[in-house]
Amino acid sequence: MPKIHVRTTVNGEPAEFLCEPGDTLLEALRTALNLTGTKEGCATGDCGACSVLLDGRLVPSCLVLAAEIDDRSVQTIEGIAEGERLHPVQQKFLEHAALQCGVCTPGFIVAAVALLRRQPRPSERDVRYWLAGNLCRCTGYDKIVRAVMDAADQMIDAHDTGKAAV
Amino acid sequence: MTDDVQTTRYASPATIAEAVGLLQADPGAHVFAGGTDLIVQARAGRKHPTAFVDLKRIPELMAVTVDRRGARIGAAVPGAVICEHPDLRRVWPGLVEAVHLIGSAQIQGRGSLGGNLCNASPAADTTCPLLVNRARALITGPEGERIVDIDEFTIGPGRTVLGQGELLVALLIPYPAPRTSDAYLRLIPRTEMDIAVAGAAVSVTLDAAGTCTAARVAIGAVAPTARLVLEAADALVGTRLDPPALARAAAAARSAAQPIDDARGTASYRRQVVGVLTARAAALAGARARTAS
Amino acid sequence: MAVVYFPSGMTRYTDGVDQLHIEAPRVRELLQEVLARYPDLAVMLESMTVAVDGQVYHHPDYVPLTSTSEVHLVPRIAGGSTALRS
Amino acid sequence: MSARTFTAIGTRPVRHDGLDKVTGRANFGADITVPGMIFGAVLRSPHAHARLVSIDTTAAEAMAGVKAVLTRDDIPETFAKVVMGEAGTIGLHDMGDNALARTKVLYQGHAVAAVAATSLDIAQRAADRIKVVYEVLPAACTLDQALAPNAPILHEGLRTKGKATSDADGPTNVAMRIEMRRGDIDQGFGEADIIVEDEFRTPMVHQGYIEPHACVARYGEDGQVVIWTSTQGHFMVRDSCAGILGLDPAKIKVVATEIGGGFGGKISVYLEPLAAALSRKAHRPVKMVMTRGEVFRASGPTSGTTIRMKIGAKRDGTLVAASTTMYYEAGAYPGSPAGGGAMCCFASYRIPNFSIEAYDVVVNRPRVAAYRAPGAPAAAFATESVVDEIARRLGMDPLELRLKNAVTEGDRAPYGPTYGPIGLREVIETARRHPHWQAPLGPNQGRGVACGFWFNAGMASSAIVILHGDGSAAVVTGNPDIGGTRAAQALMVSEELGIPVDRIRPSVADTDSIGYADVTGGSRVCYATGMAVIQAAQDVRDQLRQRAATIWGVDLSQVGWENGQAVALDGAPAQTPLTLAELADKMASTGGPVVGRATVSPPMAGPGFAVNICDLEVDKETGCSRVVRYTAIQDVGKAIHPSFVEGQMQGGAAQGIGWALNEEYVYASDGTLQNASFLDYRMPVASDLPPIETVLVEVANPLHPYGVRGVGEVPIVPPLGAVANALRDATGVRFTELPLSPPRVLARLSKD
Repeated sequence: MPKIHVRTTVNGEPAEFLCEPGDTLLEALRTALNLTGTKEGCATGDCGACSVLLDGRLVPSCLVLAAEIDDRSVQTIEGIAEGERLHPVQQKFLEHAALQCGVCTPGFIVAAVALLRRQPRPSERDVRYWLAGNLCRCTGYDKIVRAVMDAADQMIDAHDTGKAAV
Repeated sequence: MTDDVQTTRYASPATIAEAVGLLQADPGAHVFAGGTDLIVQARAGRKHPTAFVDLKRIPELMAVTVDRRGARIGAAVPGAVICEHPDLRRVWPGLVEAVHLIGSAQIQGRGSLGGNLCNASPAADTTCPLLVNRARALITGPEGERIVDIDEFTIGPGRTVLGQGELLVALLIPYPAPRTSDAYLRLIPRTEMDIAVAGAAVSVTLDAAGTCTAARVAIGAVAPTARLVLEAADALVGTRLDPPALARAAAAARSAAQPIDDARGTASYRRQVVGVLTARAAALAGARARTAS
Repeated sequence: MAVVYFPSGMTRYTDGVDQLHIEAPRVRELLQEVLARYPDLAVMLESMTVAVDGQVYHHPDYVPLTSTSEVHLVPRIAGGSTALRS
Repeated sequence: MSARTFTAIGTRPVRHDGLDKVTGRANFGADITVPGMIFGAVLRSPHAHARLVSIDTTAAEAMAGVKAVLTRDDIPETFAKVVMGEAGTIGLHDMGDNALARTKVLYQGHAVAAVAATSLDIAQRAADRIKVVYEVLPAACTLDQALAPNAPILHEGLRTKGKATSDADGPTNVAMRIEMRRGDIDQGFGEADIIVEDEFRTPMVHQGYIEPHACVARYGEDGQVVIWTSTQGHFMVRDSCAGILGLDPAKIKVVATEIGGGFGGKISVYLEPLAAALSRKAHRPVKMVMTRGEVFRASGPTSGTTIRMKIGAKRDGTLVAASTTMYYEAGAYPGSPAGGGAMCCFASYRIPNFSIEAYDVVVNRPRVAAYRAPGAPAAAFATESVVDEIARRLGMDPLELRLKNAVTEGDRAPYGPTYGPIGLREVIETARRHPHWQAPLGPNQGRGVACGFWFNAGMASSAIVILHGDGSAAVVTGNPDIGGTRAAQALMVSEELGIPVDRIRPSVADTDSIGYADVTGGSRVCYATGMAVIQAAQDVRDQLRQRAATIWGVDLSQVGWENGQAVALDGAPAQTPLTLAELADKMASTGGPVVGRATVSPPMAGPGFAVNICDLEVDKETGCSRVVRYTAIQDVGKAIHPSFVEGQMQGGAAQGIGWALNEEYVYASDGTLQNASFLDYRMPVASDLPPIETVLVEVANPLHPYGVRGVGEVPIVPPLGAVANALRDATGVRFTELPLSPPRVLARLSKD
């Protein structure tokens, strides 16, 4: 069976690869495109470690077929920072020690960025329910929630004072 | 995952006709929208699709329209889109609640209302609200279109009325009468991410004085398919949804349930809890109906 | 003379004795003396380690003993696996 | 321990490995790729207990793309031994048999064969084509089944170590019996005004690390083996693989990748020996990654337990006698943490008369591995429930009763030695003063407290501190870092040498590049490895003092060191102090590069104690309970990096809450696991938990230069009891079986 030729955009740059019909986007990212920042924790959509943004919408890349992303755009953890400048969510995760082993961190950061784009002022409850699809076993979630709330505040301040909001 | 005799193909038809043609030509082909059930089952070897037919490029399956007559929700529309739709949220809060409960934010970015319905799990969260809102399924296939009431759509666990070559195009939900609203509640041990151990949806219509003039009650995860419970609805009609009426509706729901024991819960637990959920959903639907325009 | 305490599970192999004063420069010699007197203890000792004056040692062989040392025989923590003293 | 003031210790710098983790650049086990790499898959037993009659691999070997097939014939039986964390020296026979079954499969998921092929898909399909003939045997999947008369026997040759004289000899599933006694329990219970006794059951649960086991092994033509793996101890992996495969350890190098959580579950080897053996046969590097289902079925769980607990107390709350019989599931091979449970169950309280019997029982379930304070959570659940019931029946404040009986310095621990300085009393007193303890409760809410204890290990570690000419430094150890220990090590070097933390680069080296290190586990890395790091930094300091002596032409004894500078001590000719930067700059001319090194093998660290307060809200119509407030108070000795100490306390509390409320292995009667996925193995999600408040009490541990105690394992010990006691407070019903799942709670509530 000939492989499928996929032409897509990953983190703002054109990318193309060959894949089998049954390959998932997660497998394509990690092998064909060698972007190993997106992690596999379960391959059944239950842990969130493989979260990416597909045309801006938060999805589990283990439950997306690689063939589906032809001429669509994907944003992964590797595309969240802008050059040297970390996204406020990344910066706050570091400042709040909101990660220990770090294997769930990429999924959490992508999910948190998606949340703040659609809801700039989330309550703690909003954050906890939005992130319920991202499992973490090391932190007990406390510092992760604080980091996301702090990032939201910083982005609002930056927005209000006209600084370049992200 | 794929058997090396049949090699899998991927297709993403742009029209319904093209999709129906593909399905007719290849009985082993499986349609999908979000794939949150199909991809998991295929990787686990529980399904062996010869082709993945992606429906998301077909406009009719991705459209949501709401007008005086009601709502038409494309079968492939992701749950997240449904949950963000202002009219759907206002008119059918119970249905949106159910969609919003399915899995995580990530899953809702993919999983569709049509997919949830066609997967036909006994614990499907969307079947109950669709039942109480008198939804109907618009199906198309080799012999053209047909419309089926939701309570005839699911036949048993994992089985629907769809014949070979047929696919679900949209859900058609009639616009509710004034002072009508719905609610869906389910029991899960955690606050998120679980499959329903039991579920109940209720739709009620009130008169100006707040008396219930019409009601529909559906229970889920307590029988091979979600099912309407007429006795529970009757217990609500003519009352002000006061505690005794809710208790009678709960009792009717319990006796209509045929739950099983499994890894997620015991039969006796499901039977007891489906009554509690019915009473609470009825109260919530009533509260919403009082404020519904 | 250091004193070694035998936990109750071991006194069946020590004719009921639950403590013993032994002259020994280090834990290694103390245990050799204990095994000389009560050979049946060998199997039990496999999954035990030694505490000297309140300190539980993982590798006790060459821990020095003083005349007032208190030695306790202590089960290893992570399970009683069939460890053979290397 | 004078109350020393610190400059760097106690601050909260960003962890050095953080940037790679928040940008996705950090490499975990599954992220490693090597040129020419192929992929391995494992065929696992569908049966819980069966004899392996025959294995026919011809169909698999015939498939295009298959490069090697591995069965028991490829791995020699071994009786080698290896040092394995706190378990001390353990035999590898069982670990080897667990990695690939030899004569019998002992649990559903037990590895039977492995295949390496040019794609994972081909390897998986080839594995399915291996024909195995099983002679299915009756299985003993639960403690009750394994202990029943004429139960199916897992290991014919097994005899009970430490067997009571009255027990029968002969084939058994009881691998070991541990007994600990003190005083006279009959006399003790005779004096008691109140006796509470109950039987407690906890389920088999999994550590739940989000990263599945993963490794790459390359067996070179010259017999040199390199293994990249996600592990808590790559030196242990090196020795275990050498022992299991009959290789010379000198031929093996193991590189520790970033590790995506372990909690004890990555302190043994599962895939590494198979990948190395497959690589030898295929002459290609082989990558192997477990699926989530394999992680649940074939790795890690900790014991399910049955514990009978009986405690007697005087009317004034003084505990006078206690007796307990504890059964721990070992899984397929001997080695449950029954010993840990026995030593911990009464460790928090002065009880003059006690009797402890603990049994290590093999069952047809996955081989048990360490899970954070192995054995202690289940034991503390029983003790803290009974102690709480005594306080309730005496009408006493539960913290008051615990404080009255709390052990302190000079008391003899149940496992023998006397306690040095410990902080249990300070922790309980802090809990009493905490606003949470006085806060009002809402409707259907209850409050519970529980204490927790753990030993904290010492064991062997090595460290190197490299000083660069520009005055910056690197610190290198052999302990994989899960919870932020690299940042802590940088803080220690900064404290000793005055170098800013962000100019110190901490790293974890492979088995060729640093001295031996025992596993990361037993809450030991900050304590023992930290001790080596401090000594290595002091070695640098002393070398720099020598360099200053050389520059000043004086004797070393005349050169001191104060806040980052070499100073001339009085008696020596006056000199302007030489800063570290100046000395580093002159390194080449005063003797060459400066590298500090130190190795340690300290005894057990000072024990850690904690008290947790849990508020639980119960929906009495559905049996669902939610933790609405949680406070963890723990004696940490000295917090090096407080954020990561808090992280250990919050993470341990979350695991304990999950263990108490929803986590369990659900088995069908045929011994097959029903919930081997993150969907149905219900770990707490973000919306299940409130913020977890933490209070760090610092009672210095004299065994460590900064007073550090281990902090990683104590946090998981109190939550089971705290949640259960809160449920008792909210419902008036004492629940003695975990998890406190909605069906179990509602069934009991609707019965009364």
